[in-house]
Amino acid sequence: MRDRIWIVAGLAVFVALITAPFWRARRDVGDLAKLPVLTLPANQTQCVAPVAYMRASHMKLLMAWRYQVVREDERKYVAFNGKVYQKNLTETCLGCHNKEQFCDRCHAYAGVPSPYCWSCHNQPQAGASAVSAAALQPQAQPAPGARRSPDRLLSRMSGWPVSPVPRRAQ
Amino acid sequence: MSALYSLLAVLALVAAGLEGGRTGAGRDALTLIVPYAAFTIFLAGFCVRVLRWAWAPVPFHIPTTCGQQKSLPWIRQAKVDNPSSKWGVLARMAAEILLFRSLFRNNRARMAEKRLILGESKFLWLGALAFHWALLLILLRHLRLFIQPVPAWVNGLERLDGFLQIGAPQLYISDVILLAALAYLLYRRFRDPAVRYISLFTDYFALFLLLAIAVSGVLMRYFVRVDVLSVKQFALSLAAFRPVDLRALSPLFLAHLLLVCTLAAYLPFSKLMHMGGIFLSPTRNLANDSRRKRHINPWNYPVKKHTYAEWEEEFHDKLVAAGIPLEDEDAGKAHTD
Amino acid sequence: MSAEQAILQRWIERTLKSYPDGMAGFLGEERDPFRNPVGHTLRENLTTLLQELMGTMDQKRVAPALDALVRMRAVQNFSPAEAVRFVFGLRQAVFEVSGAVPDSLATRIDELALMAFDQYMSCREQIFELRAKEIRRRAQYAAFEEGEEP
Amino acid sequence: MQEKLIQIEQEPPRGDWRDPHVEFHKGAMCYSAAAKNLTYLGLPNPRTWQPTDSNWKLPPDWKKIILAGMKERLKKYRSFRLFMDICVRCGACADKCQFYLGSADPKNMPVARAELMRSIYRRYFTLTGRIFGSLAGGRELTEDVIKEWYSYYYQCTECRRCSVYCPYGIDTAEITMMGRELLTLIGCNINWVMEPVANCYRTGNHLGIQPHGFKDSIDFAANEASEITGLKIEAPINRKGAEVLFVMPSADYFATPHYYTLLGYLMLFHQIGLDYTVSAYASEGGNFGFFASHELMKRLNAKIYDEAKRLGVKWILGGECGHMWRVLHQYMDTMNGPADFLEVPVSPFTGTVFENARSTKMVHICEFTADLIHHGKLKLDPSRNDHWRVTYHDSCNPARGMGLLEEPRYILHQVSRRFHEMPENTIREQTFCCGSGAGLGTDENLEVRLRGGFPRANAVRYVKQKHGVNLLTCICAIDKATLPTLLEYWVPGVEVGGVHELVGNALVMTGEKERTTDLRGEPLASAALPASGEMEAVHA
Repeated sequence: MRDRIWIVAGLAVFVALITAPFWRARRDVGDLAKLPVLTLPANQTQCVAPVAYMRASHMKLLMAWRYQVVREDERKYVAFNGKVYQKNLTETCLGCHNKEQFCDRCHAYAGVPSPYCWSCHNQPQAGASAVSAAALQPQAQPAPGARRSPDRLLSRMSGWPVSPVPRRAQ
Repeated sequence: MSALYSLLAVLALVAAGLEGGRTGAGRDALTLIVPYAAFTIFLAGFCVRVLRWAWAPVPFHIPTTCGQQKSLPWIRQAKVDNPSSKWGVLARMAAEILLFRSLFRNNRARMAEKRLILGESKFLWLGALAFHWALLLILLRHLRLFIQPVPAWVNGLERLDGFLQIGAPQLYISDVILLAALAYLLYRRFRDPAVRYISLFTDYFALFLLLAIAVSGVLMRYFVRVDVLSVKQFALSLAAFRPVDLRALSPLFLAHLLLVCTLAAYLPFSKLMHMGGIFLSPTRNLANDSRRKRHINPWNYPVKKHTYAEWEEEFHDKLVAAGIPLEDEDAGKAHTD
Repeated sequence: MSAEQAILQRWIERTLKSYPDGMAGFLGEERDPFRNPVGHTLRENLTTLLQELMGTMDQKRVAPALDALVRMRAVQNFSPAEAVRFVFGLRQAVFEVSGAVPDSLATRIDELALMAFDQYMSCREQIFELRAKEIRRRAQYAAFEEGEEP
Repeated sequence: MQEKLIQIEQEPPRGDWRDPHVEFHKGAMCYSAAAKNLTYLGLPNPRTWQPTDSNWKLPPDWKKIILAGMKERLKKYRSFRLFMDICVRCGACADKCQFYLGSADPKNMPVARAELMRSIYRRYFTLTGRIFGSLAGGRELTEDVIKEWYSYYYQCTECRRCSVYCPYGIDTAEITMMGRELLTLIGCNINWVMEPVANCYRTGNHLGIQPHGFKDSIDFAANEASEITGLKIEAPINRKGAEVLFVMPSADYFATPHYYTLLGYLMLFHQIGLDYTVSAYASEGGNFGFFASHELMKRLNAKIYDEAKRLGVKWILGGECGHMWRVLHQYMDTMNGPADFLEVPVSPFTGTVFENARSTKMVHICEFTADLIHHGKLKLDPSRNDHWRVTYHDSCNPARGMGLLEEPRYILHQVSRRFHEMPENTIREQTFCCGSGAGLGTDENLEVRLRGGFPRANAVRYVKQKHGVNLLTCICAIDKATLPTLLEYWVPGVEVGGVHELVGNALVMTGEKERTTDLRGEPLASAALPASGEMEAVHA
């Protein structure tokens, strides 16, 4: 009989822990809808791949670049729209994007702090100047015509065309 | 048969999740109705189940003792396996819940030819322990999606989990362990004829469901990337009861979500309630002190007895003939023969 | 694996098959003699029997091994035929491995089967005796209960 | 053609366990309880029937009775409801049950035994079971299910070995007890349980020995102890005002080899001069009511406290008995306490306060004797036990329901010079059951007992071959009653005895004559056993 109080207390703690995100979310309700405000490059309108792909999978692109540069000495990247870039985090990416004002904000929001890119790479001093700031909003799905990948299953599961993961710049 | 049915049931859920988001109504159902309903059922069902156990009394003091009792001061007591105090019980329960002590007892590692032999039964302990710890770690890691800003300890867990620094996104060891352990538990259920004999629909269903959840999660993280920002925004908005329709949520994510919701809603009706039940098990959570302290049975009731008076009356002549003292006789005289 | 080992393996497997589905796996795999007394008894004594059948048929080794096996199977809900059938399983095992059963071995197997049957009967008789003994003891209680001297 | 003949195999039926099907084999089942016993106890549905009958003459509303009984018990026992709910069927218990190991019958796996009940629970008491039926693991309650319960709940000795290994501590004994209670509601009992219960209720002991018979037995033992020692040893009965009431299982004063243990007690009590009495009214420590229902257990157990109160003793001492101690340790105080008319037990010779029995006021004889020996109150000559090579069988209930492991071992080490443990995973809390406990120790199911006892016997054979062990000691009356038969079949040449039998042998008593025989009347071991080296047997 006396153990009921312990059981109920234990249950209450459990429920409190489980529902903690709700209480917290209600407290900060105003801020929640706000996605991180990113500083977009002033001088460019298009990244090396479509935005949707870059948001979800930029790390895969970076890993592929690293491998190709370090192992295969492949430095040229031909983007989906035919533009040619250098496979270079410091020059190409950080040439447009600012680490603190771009990378870190999303990373902090998504809980992916400090990937080990930064153990080697630095933000160049003359970083991109921030001109336009925009809240990151969900992008509309790319038009079906944009699909390039033959891999339809993957593209259906991910909801957007499987991106031009660069295997080889050619 | 039950294995097949449960596999089909899980596959149907996967299909519903993948395809359900194609229409607006379907997306609403999957992103709004299902999560709230599942969470409500989980919370209410879990509490009802636990309270129902709590309201059934423990009439008798029945710990299973797995070591030496506390008796004479010079005999060494097994304080954890046969606890006599609250602290002992706490230690026993902690060992049971955190390390699966009893399953480990199964585990008698043997040295043979200078090699440690782990038999079949040890893998059950290892598989179960690996699975549960990996699952816990993964659940805690998911908090990064529900809390803003992300607490440092959650980031710490992630770093710990990804310490191998393989690839990007970093490979979580817990993901690998979870999949391996689940695969083993499923394999064991199929392969061991004794376990297969007793396995029910619910046993396979739980395994397939967890496996489907794990696989969809792994796919999303490593292979078919989803937009984590949208997912987090969605999760936070759910938590704040201000759901937003997010078109960027991918079918795979919706499937993952549906599977998780199914698990949550199914849990209170299933054997998975062992997660709460283990705390209440009267063979484990009682101290072995039933001779030192009286345990009270709330429904103790008087029973029909064959009293001494009735007994003496029935055997009166024989008692007298045998010279056994009777109740009203002088006690001192009784011992003469 | 030598032919003899292969034969033994098959003989053990065949004998294990006489146990229910759920049991055979455990009996075959768990090697601890105390956690798995039945499996251990089967393995150990079938090994001895095969060695002797292939060797000198030393009665001092054959009899205890056969006794251990039959004694166990005599209480395991087998019909008499099922209880001693394991002996013939060897014939099949030899046939599978070497394609033919030498006449000398076949004779020995038959002999062993007859011995097993004798042994089975004596075990069953012993069980009945033990039962009778317990019943007698009970009758003594009953007599005592009536007030007689033990 | 020859090929064909040989290929006949016994493939066991691969059925679903949920189709209830039981065949009752003679030699492997227990007979039904005689109507007179049920009538005497006022239990339902007394009638003449046997399990082999196709018609069990159940009451017309048996199904309602069972379901109502289950409902009531689900409310009254957390253990029952919890154990119905949380099993994950991991199978860790399966190979821990000696009945499964010995019989290879999959329904003897503890988990399957519990599923026989759970399937009914799920079908009638859970939402999913009511909706989804067999898909949710439920099944209909039919007469065949009752027959199955009868068969399998009377093939479980409530030894709790499975509970030790279960990750949630699910105790099959609890489920078996519930199963037997439910069967009791519709009159499906076995006689080997109900006859002792009826006897005990009437006369005070399971054997139905009436007071004068009881006195004869005790006097006979006292005389024999006197003859062996040349001292005048007495055993007071129903004496008011003694300090201690001594309660033992009735087998101790009637059956062998229990009887030698009784001689040991009497000699010990005489030597130390214990102020005690035994009772003819509460002349039974064992409690077969435990094997039928909680209520019957309480009805029988009540006598001990009632008698202690009537006789005005200070505390109670209990003899060597297994399930007796489960009841005394875990149930008595709750059921029939508080024993506020008694005092906290204190050994009058060592001054030790038995703190662990502070509330129940009942001390185990092994605790008592170990304390005496530890304080040097006994003079012992262990060489008098040299003709025995001793091993110790932990009886299930003192081991897993109490944790009495070291006390008897301490005593044995002091009274014997040749003590050998059985393998580690067959003793202490992992001990194997004798296969005859919980009311199964009858002759009609001898084959079940022989199977169930095989794992125990296997370990005994090991120490016999390795160390030449020829005496298995234990502290349980059922062990002493049934292990001799078991060992005669599996390991001939090993006897069974009690711990206090060896104490009686080794005890050097003041003024005793020189002993030439042990308590069994066998010559003491000047003709010692061959040295251990010769006995060493080849064992893989």
